[in-house]
Amino acid sequence: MWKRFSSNIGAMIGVVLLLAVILIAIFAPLLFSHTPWQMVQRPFLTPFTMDGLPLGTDTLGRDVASQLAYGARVSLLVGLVSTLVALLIGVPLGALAGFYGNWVDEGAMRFTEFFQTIPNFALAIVLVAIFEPTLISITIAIAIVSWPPVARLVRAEVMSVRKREFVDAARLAGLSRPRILMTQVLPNTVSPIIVMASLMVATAILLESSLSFLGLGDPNAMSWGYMIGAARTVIRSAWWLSFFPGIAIVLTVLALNLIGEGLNDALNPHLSRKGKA
Amino acid sequence: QQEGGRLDIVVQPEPPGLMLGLVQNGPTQLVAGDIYESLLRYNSDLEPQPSLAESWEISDDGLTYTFHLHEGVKWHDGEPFTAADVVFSADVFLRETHARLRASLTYVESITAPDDTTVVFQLKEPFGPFINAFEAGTMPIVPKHIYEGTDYATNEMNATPIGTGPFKFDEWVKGSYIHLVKNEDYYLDGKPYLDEVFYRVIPDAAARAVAFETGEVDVLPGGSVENWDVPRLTEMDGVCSTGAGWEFFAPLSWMWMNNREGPTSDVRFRQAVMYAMDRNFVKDVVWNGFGKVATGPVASSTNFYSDDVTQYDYNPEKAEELLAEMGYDGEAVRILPLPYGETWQRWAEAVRQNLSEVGINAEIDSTDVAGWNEKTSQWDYDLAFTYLYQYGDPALGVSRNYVASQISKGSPWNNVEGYENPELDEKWAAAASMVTPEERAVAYAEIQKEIVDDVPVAWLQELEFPTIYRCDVQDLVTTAIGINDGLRDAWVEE
Amino acid sequence: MSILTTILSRAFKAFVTLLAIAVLNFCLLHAAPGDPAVVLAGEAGAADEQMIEQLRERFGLDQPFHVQLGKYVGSVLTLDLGYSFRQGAPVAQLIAERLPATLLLTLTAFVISLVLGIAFGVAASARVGKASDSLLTTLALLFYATPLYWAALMAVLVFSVWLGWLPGFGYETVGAGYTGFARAFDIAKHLVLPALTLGLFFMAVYMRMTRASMLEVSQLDFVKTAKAKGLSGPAIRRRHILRNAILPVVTLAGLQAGQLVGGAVLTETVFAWPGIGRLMFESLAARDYNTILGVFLVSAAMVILFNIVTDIVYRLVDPRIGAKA
Amino acid sequence: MSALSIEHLSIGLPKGADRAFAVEDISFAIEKGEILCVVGESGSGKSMTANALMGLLPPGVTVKSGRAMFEARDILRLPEAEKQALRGERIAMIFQEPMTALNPLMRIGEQIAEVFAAHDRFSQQERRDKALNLIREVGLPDPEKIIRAYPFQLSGGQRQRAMIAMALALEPKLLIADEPTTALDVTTQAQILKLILDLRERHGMAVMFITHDFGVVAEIADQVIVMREGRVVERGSAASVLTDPQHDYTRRLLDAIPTGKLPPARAPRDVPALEIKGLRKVYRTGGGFFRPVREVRAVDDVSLTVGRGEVLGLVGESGSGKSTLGRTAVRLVTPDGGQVLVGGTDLAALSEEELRRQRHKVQMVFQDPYASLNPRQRIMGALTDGPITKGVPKAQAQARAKELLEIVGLGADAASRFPHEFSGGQRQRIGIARALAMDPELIIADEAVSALDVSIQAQVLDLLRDLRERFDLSILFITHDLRVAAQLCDRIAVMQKGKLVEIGTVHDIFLNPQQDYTRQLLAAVPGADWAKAGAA
Ligand SMILES: Nc1ncnc2c1ncn2[C@@H]1O[C@H](COP(=O)(O)OP(=O)(O)OP(=O)(O)O)[C@@H](O)[C@H]1O
Ligand SMILES: Nc1ncnc2c1ncn2[C@@H]1O[C@H](COP(=O)(O)OP(=O)(O)OP(=O)(O)O)[C@@H](O)[C@H]1O
Ligand SMILES: [Mg+2]
Ligand SMILES: [Mg+2]
Ligand code: NI
Repeated sequence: MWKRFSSNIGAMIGVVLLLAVILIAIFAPLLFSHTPWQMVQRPFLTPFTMDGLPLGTDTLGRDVASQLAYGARVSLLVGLVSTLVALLIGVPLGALAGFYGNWVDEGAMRFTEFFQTIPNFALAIVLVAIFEPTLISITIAIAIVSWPPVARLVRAEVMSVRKREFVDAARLAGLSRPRILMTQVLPNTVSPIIVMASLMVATAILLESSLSFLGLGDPNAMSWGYMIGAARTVIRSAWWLSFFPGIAIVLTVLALNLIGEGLNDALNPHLSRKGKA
Repeated sequence: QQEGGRLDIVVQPEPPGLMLGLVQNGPTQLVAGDIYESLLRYNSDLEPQPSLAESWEISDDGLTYTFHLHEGVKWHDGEPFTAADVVFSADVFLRETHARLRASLTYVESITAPDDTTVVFQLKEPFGPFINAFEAGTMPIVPKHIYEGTDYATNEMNATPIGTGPFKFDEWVKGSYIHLVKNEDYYLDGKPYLDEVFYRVIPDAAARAVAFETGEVDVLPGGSVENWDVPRLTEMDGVCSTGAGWEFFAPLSWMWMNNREGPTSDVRFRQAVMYAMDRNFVKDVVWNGFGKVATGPVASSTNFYSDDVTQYDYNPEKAEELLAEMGYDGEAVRILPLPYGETWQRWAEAVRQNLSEVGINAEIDSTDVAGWNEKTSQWDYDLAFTYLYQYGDPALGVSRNYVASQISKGSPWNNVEGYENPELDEKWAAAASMVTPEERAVAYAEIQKEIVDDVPVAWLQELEFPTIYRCDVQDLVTTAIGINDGLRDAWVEE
Repeated sequence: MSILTTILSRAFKAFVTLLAIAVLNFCLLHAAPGDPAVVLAGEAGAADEQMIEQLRERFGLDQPFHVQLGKYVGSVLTLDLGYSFRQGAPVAQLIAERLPATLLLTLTAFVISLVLGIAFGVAASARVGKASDSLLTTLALLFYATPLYWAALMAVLVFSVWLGWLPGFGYETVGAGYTGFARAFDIAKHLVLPALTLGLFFMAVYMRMTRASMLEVSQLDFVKTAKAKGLSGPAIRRRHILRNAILPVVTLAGLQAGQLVGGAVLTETVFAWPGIGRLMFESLAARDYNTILGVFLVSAAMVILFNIVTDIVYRLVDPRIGAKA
Repeated sequence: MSALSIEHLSIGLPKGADRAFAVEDISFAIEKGEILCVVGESGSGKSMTANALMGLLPPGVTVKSGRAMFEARDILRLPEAEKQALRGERIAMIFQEPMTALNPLMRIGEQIAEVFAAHDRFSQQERRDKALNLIREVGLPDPEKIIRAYPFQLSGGQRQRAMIAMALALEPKLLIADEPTTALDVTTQAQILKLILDLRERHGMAVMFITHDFGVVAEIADQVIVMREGRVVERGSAASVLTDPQHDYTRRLLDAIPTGKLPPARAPRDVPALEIKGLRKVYRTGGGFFRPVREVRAVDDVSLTVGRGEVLGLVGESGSGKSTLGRTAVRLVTPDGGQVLVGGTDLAALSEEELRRQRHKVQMVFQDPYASLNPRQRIMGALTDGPITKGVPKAQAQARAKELLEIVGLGADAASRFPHEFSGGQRQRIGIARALAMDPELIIADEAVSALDVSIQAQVLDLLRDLRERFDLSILFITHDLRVAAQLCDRIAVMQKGKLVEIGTVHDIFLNPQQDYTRQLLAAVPGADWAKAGAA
């Protein structure tokens, strides 16, 4: 599987890009002697004009490069954690609905549908506004609006796996239903979930940046969305302030998408997967 | 001078309503200032000028104010305007709806209309600043024939406001624009000059700048673009700007510091905050050089300002000393920024950085407008940004923030920091009811000297909001209230 | 079951869902810190307790929570969205004023994204493995990865400020007094940038999906049958592959179309588009509960409506549904 | 001149395939009006040869050398446009899978008329009329209705006829049929074969007929070629190949065919292992928004008994309810009425928990060896999960699993491998081992051999016979292949449309069938006469 994955050029570009972003995020404190909030030079310093400040300074004279590196931390963290939380909500719910069917399914799906019916960006805005923007509330809000598709996907997968004969075989072997779900059914649904998760991280990063752009970011955490939001009013006089974080988002999301597609191909040699729920 | 023409002016945010008697926030007044009028206007030295009142007298004891109204004034629906409308507005309508005016009206004994063109305000005791209360935002005159006996808040006519002003309401396309047209029956001959005015709703600051650049709008009232954009716009050909028109309001910004609890209850901590902040940096960088670093509670452009006070220059060492002296233990303090856009956000970030550099553990609490109102009025903050209008007189716009009688939960427009100083309270009260300006000046100078040492709040900056407009627009700002006072005199050069 | 009873039963379910949404939203909003009375008072520049009490009473906020909730649900049941005290107008009217602009924007974006997405998806799948396929898919991926608001800012900068080709914000030229065709043209010009920025993102989604679906369907046995008949490549793609491949795209599109209504907040903000997304955002800041609730309910209704429409479309396209399993 | 002659054809496979060439240096010819049957084991390159002729090789697979002369042209090397013109008009093909070979969203009539459109023939109206005629010609009922029907509204046999109608539309000179009947039940299969023979008579086309079923060959072939691993190992007239095979492989294939020779009857045992009384099961499907509820009486009042140590065969056409009956016996399906007694206990009376504990008594070998093994679980897990749940200590369960793997002929080291590392036949044996691991009293074997190659089929049957002797097992053996049933079973039950129509000893059923339906089934077995002759 790794072989198939690594032979996919796009996916490898994605991996390299993502690794770069992750490394920068991890080593940000080592790479920069100052925090992203420190006012180190005169404001609006153009990129590539001063040593030590390769990407220039922002409206308050803070180092854009350092902001970018610290911003990576927040974006990745929010992306990963919210995806994890969404999986923690969506997978069990979808699995139970798909496996037990009947009223469990009906109930779970009504519940899911209900969340899907509220436009999700609007819901995220309301949630963040209500709980006040902190990294935690933003992450949770993103998770809350992103779990329904997971639940639907897992449900669909579980329903199809549940009908496979090896599940009947396990029942004949006398395994209990929860055990069948855990050991026989769920392991067979992981590949689409992994693929979906990689794409969700990308979407979450975009969502966080959109919230930040609207002023609903955590004011104590530097993020790319914050940078663009803060820079939009000076977009005319200081293009680099919104350009670099914009590119950073594009590349990271691109990387995650490439990886997702690579995984999709690698985990699905027969490309026979249907209906992404 | 020239007849005709059209102006497009940015209004931000979109006003909740245009009935000035019910809502008096900035955007509403900007638009409704063309529709409604009051008895007086004020020039840039804050001297009263005629408006609906042609002339007026104040008795020597300072207790009787008599106004003579213009003849032949008509409401926009054609009904005649009379003294009865004034009495209804001031005594009935606004008493119920207008909290700020209500405070001034406590000094008033009676309001009467001896005839159709005369109104008399009889005061219980002298109140120096009373003459400053006849501005359109403070005392808008509303039509009695429409509102008398109705539920003001839900009166259907609120959607199509009727005033006496130079422009009539025509159309409001929500989210887009408000259209006003010339009042052909205006009582001043030849005025107004403009045919129509469009107030444009553009929610994004960058888009507003673009709108001005591309010629879509002609006037950017103060605060509608971020300060960073101002130099760029004013450098364009044919673009003018002015800082005038804010004398009456003289907005002054500060941070409330919670005097009740936490480190901010210690005066040394509050002084340390003052020393830790590089306020000149903020003025130069965040405000792009606009405005002036504040020295105390009174703005330098208003009448009773005194600079004979302790100066808190940027001095981190001193701040650290003070903190060491009080034994600051690193307890976290929350900064509540004013949710009014990027400038304020950056400002809070700069302050947080300044504070953390002297060892104060500060973090920013983020909220929207509703949350800000809630937190400040519930006293749930450590440091909170705010700015307030001074309304031309310390007794109207300053004292309310420092006297103990104004400590009350539920409103962000009073003594929110919880400062209590009975001695000063008395001095504030005495200064308000002195009759001559000279006496008052002395009293206020003393108050300022004392309060600045106590640092109940961290005074930041006298704000300046330049109005940006195309140079062919003439007489845009003619009073101390600026374009909020209406476009009665404005005209466009061909 | 006949189509009519189907629609009726769907409508009933939808109504129940909407009611549940109304209750949830109501609880959610009231959990938010901030009080509309204080906000309104705050905006007035001065306030005292008397005023705030008055306001609270007027808004009905002085009553216990469950009474407020009960009243709200009651009024929703009678299809009454309530009154916005802040804006001094019935919520239904406020929404009705804004909804057309949002629908215009989102439907245009929707059509653009669907048409372009499917066209490019088909084109890419026909050239699978070739350079032009890689180019198209990479481009789509880029659109997909670009933050919407950033793209919007850049678009305004380039097309409106630098090139001056298109208006950068607003719904129409204010006060130009255009009527009829001239007005339509004027609105169309204003529509281009926001619709494109909103549409391109979704175009990328549809394109990827169409391409994948086309490729998948082209592996199916009946395609081989079609080839064996002697049909040409384009004819096979058009008559056989596309028709089958489009179904999942339709489903997704139905889901998205509804989401667009509430999801255009960013676009509406950047382009000063007077739609309900912005109405919601601004009302949220003012805790204008009734208005937010109204917007939520209306956009949820849109989502449900679009879902029903998709279902019906799906059934029309695919004869298998609607007959036996 | 031959209708088609293939000379030294080699087809290359892409890297990583099981071998370098799908077919290597094969040559053969088909005369006008002749039916050539191509037989051979799975994967021997039959389909690739057919696809190459149509110019429809999958990507990566290419013609390496050789030529295929058709109407004096080498059709392997024509430009794509000319190939396209040939397809459907001069050469037509019928595919194996009738269920999926039609466009699900297009009406049958349209799909047939499309052949004319593809070659620009006739006007709109004429196309429709011709399509109608074709539908009539292939014997589809109610042509006016069928022409407007969608594929899903047709049965498998009907779809296959529609496919044939399409193939015949332009009266091609050559018809290639790639296992056109494998997926169909015996009765339908017989009809289709007859149709092809008829059409050959009437249109005089040459037919290349691919199959792996020697019964079919005996029924229709003029000429036969036998393929193995990409090579032609034997060729000749049908009669000579079937009666006097030259090549070893051909002989092995023929030997492995179940002969229908009846084993000696065993004395019936009267201790019942499984009793089924008045069993009923109705499936209700649909009932969604637009669809009416559809009811299928899958099992309708069936009673039968399987004695201890007995093998009872259950036969019947596809959809007659055999699997449902079997699944009810193990209670994977809950019946709507009637009783199922296993060793005297009524499973229906048990609670879910008790049922779980009683499960091991009856085990099932599933129809589809691919689907019945969890692809992500090692064989050891599959074999020990059940016993461990039952309470057998882990070590003991593992030891037993290894032993069983030896018994079914796989070797103990198979335990550590994953299912996809086995061939179909091997997986089927794993399924049997899994059933045995539970020490059952009764095994339901659902089409346990029908997915297998004849030679592997023979092995599995031997194994079952052996196991039954060793463990005194009772087996309910479900199949649609009467010849297989004859080899293994003591008694045979015949089902039709959910009802039990006949039950009796093998001898009674085969030599003296009482019911019309049973006689029909027997008659429809392809090559029945030939097989009997062979047995004699
Ligand atoms: N698309 C493909 N790519 C690579 N190898 C393939 C492909 N399709 C088939 N093969 C290989 O080509 C060989 C011949 O396959 P073919 O389909 O012709 O067999 P067959 O004789 O038709 O078998 P069956 O009776 O199972 O249909 C096999 O080894 C198979 O693994
Ligand atoms: N889960 C189900 N839901 C609805 N109908 C079903 C279900 N399972 C089987 N059926 C229907 O019940 C009938 C009997 O099916 P069953 O699988 O028992 O047939 P069978 O005799 O085993 O056929 P085959 O030889 O094709 O395996 C068929 O018409 C089938 O379509
Ligand atoms: Mg084949
Ligand atoms: Mg079956
Ligand atoms: Ni595989």
